[in-house]
Amino acid sequence: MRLMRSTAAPSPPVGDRRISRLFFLLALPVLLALAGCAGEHPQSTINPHSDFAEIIHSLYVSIFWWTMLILAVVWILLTWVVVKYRRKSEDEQPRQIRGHLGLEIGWTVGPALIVIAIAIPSIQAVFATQRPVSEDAMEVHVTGHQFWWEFHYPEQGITTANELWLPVDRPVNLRLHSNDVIHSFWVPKLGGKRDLNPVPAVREGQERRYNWLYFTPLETGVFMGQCAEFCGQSHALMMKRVVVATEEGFQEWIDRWFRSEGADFPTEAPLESAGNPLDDRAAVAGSLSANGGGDDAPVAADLARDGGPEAGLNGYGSSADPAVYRTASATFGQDAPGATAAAGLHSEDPLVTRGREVFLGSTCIACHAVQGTSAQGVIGPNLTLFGTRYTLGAGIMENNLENLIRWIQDPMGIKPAVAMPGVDYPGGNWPATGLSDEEVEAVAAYLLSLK
Amino acid sequence: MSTIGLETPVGREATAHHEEDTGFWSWITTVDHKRIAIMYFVAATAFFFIAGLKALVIRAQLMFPEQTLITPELYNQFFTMHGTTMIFLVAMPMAVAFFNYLVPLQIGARDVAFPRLNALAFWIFLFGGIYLNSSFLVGAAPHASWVGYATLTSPEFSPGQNTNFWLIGLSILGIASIMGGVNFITTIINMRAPGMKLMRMPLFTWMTLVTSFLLITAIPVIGVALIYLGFDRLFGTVFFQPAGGGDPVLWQHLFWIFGHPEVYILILPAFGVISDIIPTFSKKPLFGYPIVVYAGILIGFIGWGVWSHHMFTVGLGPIADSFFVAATMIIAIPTGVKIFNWLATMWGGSLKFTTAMLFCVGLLAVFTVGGLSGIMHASAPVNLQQHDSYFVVAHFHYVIVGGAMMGLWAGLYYWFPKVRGRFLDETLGKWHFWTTMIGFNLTFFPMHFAGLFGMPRRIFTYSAELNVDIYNQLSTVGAFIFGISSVIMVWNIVKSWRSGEPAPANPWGAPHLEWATPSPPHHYNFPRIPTVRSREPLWHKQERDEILAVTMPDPEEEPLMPNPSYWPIVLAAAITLSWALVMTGIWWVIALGILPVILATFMWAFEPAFPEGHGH
Amino acid sequence: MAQAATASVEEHGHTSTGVSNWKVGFWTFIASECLFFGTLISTYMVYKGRAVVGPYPEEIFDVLHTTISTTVLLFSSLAFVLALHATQQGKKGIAILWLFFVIAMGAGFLYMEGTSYLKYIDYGLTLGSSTFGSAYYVLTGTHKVHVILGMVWIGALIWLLFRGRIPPAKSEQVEIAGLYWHFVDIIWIVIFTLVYLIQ
Amino acid sequence: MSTDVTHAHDGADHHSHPSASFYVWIGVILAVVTGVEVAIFYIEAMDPYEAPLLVLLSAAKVVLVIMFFMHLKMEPRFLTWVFMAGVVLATFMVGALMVIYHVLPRFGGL
Ligand code: HEA
Ligand code: HEA
Ligand code: HEC
Ligand code: CUA
Ligand SMILES: [Cu+2]
Repeated sequence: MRLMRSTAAPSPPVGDRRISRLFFLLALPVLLALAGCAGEHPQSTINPHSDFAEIIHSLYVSIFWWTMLILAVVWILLTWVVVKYRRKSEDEQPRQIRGHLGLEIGWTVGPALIVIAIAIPSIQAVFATQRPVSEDAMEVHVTGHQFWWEFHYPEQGITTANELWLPVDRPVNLRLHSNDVIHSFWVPKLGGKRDLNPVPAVREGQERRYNWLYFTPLETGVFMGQCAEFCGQSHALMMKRVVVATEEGFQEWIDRWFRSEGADFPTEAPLESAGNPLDDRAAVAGSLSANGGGDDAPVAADLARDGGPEAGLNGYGSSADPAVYRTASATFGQDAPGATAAAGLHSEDPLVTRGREVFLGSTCIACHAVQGTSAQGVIGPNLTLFGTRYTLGAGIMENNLENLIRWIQDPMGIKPAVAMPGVDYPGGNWPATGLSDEEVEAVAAYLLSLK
Repeated sequence: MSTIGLETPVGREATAHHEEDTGFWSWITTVDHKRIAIMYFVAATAFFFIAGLKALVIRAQLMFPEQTLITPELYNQFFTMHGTTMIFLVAMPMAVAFFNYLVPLQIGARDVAFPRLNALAFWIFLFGGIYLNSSFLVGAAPHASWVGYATLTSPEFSPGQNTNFWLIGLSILGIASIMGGVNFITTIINMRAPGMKLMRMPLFTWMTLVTSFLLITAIPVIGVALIYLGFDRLFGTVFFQPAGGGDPVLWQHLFWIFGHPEVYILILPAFGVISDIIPTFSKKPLFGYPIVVYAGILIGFIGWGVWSHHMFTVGLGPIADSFFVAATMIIAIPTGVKIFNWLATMWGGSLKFTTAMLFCVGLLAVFTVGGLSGIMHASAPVNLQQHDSYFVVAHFHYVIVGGAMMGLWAGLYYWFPKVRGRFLDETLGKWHFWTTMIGFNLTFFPMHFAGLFGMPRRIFTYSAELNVDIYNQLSTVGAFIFGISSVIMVWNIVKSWRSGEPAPANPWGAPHLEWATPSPPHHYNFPRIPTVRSREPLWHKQERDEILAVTMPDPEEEPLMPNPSYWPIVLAAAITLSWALVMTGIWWVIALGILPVILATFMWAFEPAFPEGHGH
Repeated sequence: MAQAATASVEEHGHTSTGVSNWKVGFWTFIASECLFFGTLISTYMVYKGRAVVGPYPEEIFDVLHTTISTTVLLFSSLAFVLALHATQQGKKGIAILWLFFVIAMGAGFLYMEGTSYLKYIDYGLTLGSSTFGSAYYVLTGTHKVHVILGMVWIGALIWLLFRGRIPPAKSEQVEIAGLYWHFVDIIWIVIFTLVYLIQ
Repeated sequence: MSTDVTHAHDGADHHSHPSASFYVWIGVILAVVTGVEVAIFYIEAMDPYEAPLLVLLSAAKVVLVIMFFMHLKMEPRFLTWVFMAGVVLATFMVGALMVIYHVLPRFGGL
């Protein structure tokens, strides 16, 4: 085991044996913990991949060394005192010193200087990380729900859930709020967290106050994050992914969002109200799709390249196979294996057609929306492009047929207190869905076909 | 210059001539600060085991990723009640136990200023604690964390009685704390022996004074916040209801305006304890006494202006953030001053490593770690990564367990001989210390790493992907070792209480007044009140002789002490009951509930405090 | 209560400061109350101008009406010091008379404030109507509870005075109740300015 | 808090209390100040200075009541310190919250 190797005992310092034991004990956990540093930590706070995270990290490192210095001083003094001034005989009479002004001033001023050395860069970083937003920043509205994330892109006019897509190297400004309890947006590798507060109602004409989080992702990849404010029973199961794609890959994803269903099926419901940028976007998307998907190769490549560290993200207990990413990203590249199969499933599979009927004919659509269909519910996650999601249930498990079937049958069994009905129990003010096994499978197949 | 007073081996047996009543009812009705202290200690230790047991369940659940030992709902109840119990029913009352026992003895008084109020505060605390924990019996334990953030506590998101138990329980405990604060401030200001100037008081008494000021100023704030929450839940106000224009963040402000001074309420008594112990076992007076006093006052005072460092992620804006960054970091300076003064006290001393002293040294070693991680949190940008992660859990257990609790345990070994007239077993004590050090560090050190690698707190499980299993396993193992250390402690107390080695009046050669009484002291503490002329009265031969001459002999006539009384416990029961009735949310039931309180108050007021024929 | 504490002061004979325990304790308690009301007031101030729906303060407050009730409370404080003065000089009857005035003025204050409450409720301001309603009623309501407790306390004093249990030497019992009453008055002075006058 | 408390040894009642007419005068002053306050409230010309003036005047009233009706002026100084501990912290808290919530002039972004 890793553990064992690194516990080679440091040679005991000369002096009292008990003291060396103390020293050893204090050192032990450090060694143990360092031993564990090996291996990948997808949610590591000390592995920055955005400007925001980098500012924090360099600040953290400098503070870390200051505190280590102080700790060293205190521990060395303590060890020294404890070793040197042990009572040797009961008759000892040490000199009775009551104080020393110079020393007092010294250990007031010394730490004060260190405090200044820490505080100034901290305050600079406070302003640096909350600086005014640049012109070209992309705005995304993040809404926290018990227990999932909603991402709305006002410029693009699209809404998705649990997996946030961002273009690399472009500043993004997240507008954060919640409609129920407080959550906190946290993707450690992309920077610090900020709370999603329920915004108090205001009088007509006054402005509501939102929280913002502003950063620029600097590398492509899939980054893991998790809700960081206790929000109820399934707080632990409120995870998310941020997919940082190349500019092209991101654009392709947007386009895909609009053509996902409408391209293959006649739209039953009109595409939202007029004046919405949606319509234009759909047109653009349409034209892009005509060009074929060759452009998105970079996404696939990037994801594959960056898959290394993030491998094993995909759901509980899934294999740490980077291929997962390739498969997923394959949906963006026509030449990738599986693409044809997916396409086939998408358009022809009778199970999918059946699932679509069931889905649109059941209560699902009261809560869920799928772009281009009559499903326009807003209570639950938007399921457009659901087939492209890596994970299911706000990041808690791999998005595959088996898991999805389980989810639709018994969401609360997987995630307590979730606001979604199962096949045989009600949830979120809606009755049990009452779907048969066959129907559930069809719905699942349909949802996975949304790519 | 000073000779240490080991030559006064006067045990209690040597002087006692008055058999005190020790029956069950004498404890129920007692107004003696020393007995109240013992009851506080016993109750707090019991609650420590209850809360510790919850911690063990938490640790077991987190030992491996994706475990399902307990349901998420139960997990939430467990960590909420673990935190709430540890803070309000363990750390605070255990400190109050020390206040109670020591303050009158250290300042040369026969009792606290308001003995019956003291008893009342104890019973309210006890009933409040029982009430709070009784929520488990009805399956509705509080589940919204010890900070109870709105809107998670709103009726909409926390229907049922869970949160009512929490808010009513805490407000009951708040009453007791304010009573305690008023009592100790009055006692310390007003009941000092002749010559006991403020700047001659033992550091422990000083820190009690500062802590008491924090109690009376901080508790009202959470009191009001709890009233708001209760009104929101029961009477439809919109203080924290965003739909009605209320701002949930206001709850956080009010909670932390209380909450941060609260953490200094936890630590300052421990600082006081070790400031008394270190000089004794170094055979040197406290280095820089006035500076240490001022530093304590300063910590308490600045501690009032830093609350938003718990709210850096809330989005208060850069100016507010910067202010609170600076204010928070400044606290490092007076705290550091204390640490260096303790080190300087030991420097050049003659250190004797009794268990009490070991705990002091242990505290210095580990509290600093916790303080320094606090400094990391205090940097707002860094806090954005660390907030609500296990890094914070590591921080506050280091300062609370490694600071507050270790300090109190040091005090336990130090003053036990005074309380019982017998030593705690030193061998078991050393076992206790070393298992604590190992268990404690093994439990909480790895949490730093779990936090740095992105493990949020308050989660009932975590994904295997996070790759933090190893730290959690170490923590869990450590927690159980720590549990064993607690068992050793209690075993030691029980054993030594019955058959410990007899202790003289001043077994450690300590300098303060409490050691000028027999062990255990008379129920009236001092036959005659001694006069004090210095900071270390028992370390100066002449002064010691003068003091012992009046404190040790049997008095011709026993000083008059206040009557025992039933009314404190009755009134406490009435107050708890009336408060609990608020749960019904029916206004006339609540109004009726006040009747017994009024009744008991009047009975209390008209019962003579002193034996008939005296007083008035 | 008053009695018990005084007795214990007498027993201990003297204190380190020359001030009785009961008085030190009570001032400490008042310091604590400052924070209690400080929190209530800050909430009101924080929510100032943020009510989502009406009625808003400027629409319903009748400053003249409140000025009168404020003055009544102010003069009750004056009556109280006069009662204390009489007690200290052993003029039991006069003391009782003044204390009756205090209670009467307290009741007058409560009556006037009660009528405004009714009026506000008529306007549609309730505990739950807006943050203004919540903060206003809980702030002023808590103050009123203090007034009522003070009246009960003063009632007990009247009874004790009447029974001759408060000779001049024990006038501190009246003084302490006075501290409480004046403090409640002070709080109202602050509320009057911050809530009613600065809108 | 560092005031060193003196050890006076006799009871509390050795300081002399003012006369009844003195109290009445204080009462009258309080009433007059209240009148001025209300006047300021109604006179529109005063609007720009209203808030600071009113705060000042009511603070003056508070001080009068504390010093004379509550006899704090006649008590040993340490009682003032005890009381001030509460007042200062409460004032700080109210002020800080008002700044954070922009009720007081805007010092910075929320
Ligand atoms: C005993 C209790 C105690 C004590 C003493 C402290 C002490 C400190 N705490 Fe801690 N804290 C808690 C209990 C305590 N804390 C608790 C319970 C929480 C979590 C609440 C919750 O969310 O549930 C918390 C959370 C907490 C946070 C919020 C974290 C978050 O949730 O995001 C912060 C942020 O600033 C913080 C900071 C500090 C600081 C700066 C100190 C300072 O006082 C420390 C000062 C000490 C030192 C610095 C070491 C000694 C000094 C020297 C050797 C001198 C030289 C040093 C320098 C120059 C730096 N604490
Ligand atoms: C005084 C304060 C105090 C103390 C002493 C402790 C002590 C301990 N705490 Fe802490 N804890 C808090 C205050 C404290 N805690 C607070 C305020 C929170 C935040 C709550 C919140 O988020 O709302 C918290 C949260 C908290 C968490 C995070 C929970 C979460 O966020 O999900 C954890 C996790 O490990 C934990 C563990 C422990 C452990 C293992 C101990 C150990 O030290 C306990 C040791 C004691 C025992 C083990 C019991 C004694 C022995 C027995 C019962 C006998 C049987 C056992 C054996 C023979 C082995 N605590
Ligand atoms: C009461 C509203 C409601 C109804 C009805 C409902 N759902 Fe949901 N659904 C939700 C909510 C809320 C979530 C988010 C749960 C979470 O992760 O916390 C969700 C999540 C999902 C997810 C996972 C989404 C993701 O991004 O991880 C799928 C898939 C899903 N629902 C499918 C369905 C299907 C199929 C039906 C009908 C048979 C259905 N839902 C009916 C509310 C509903
Ligand atoms: Cu959402 Cu925690
Ligand atoms: Cu804090």
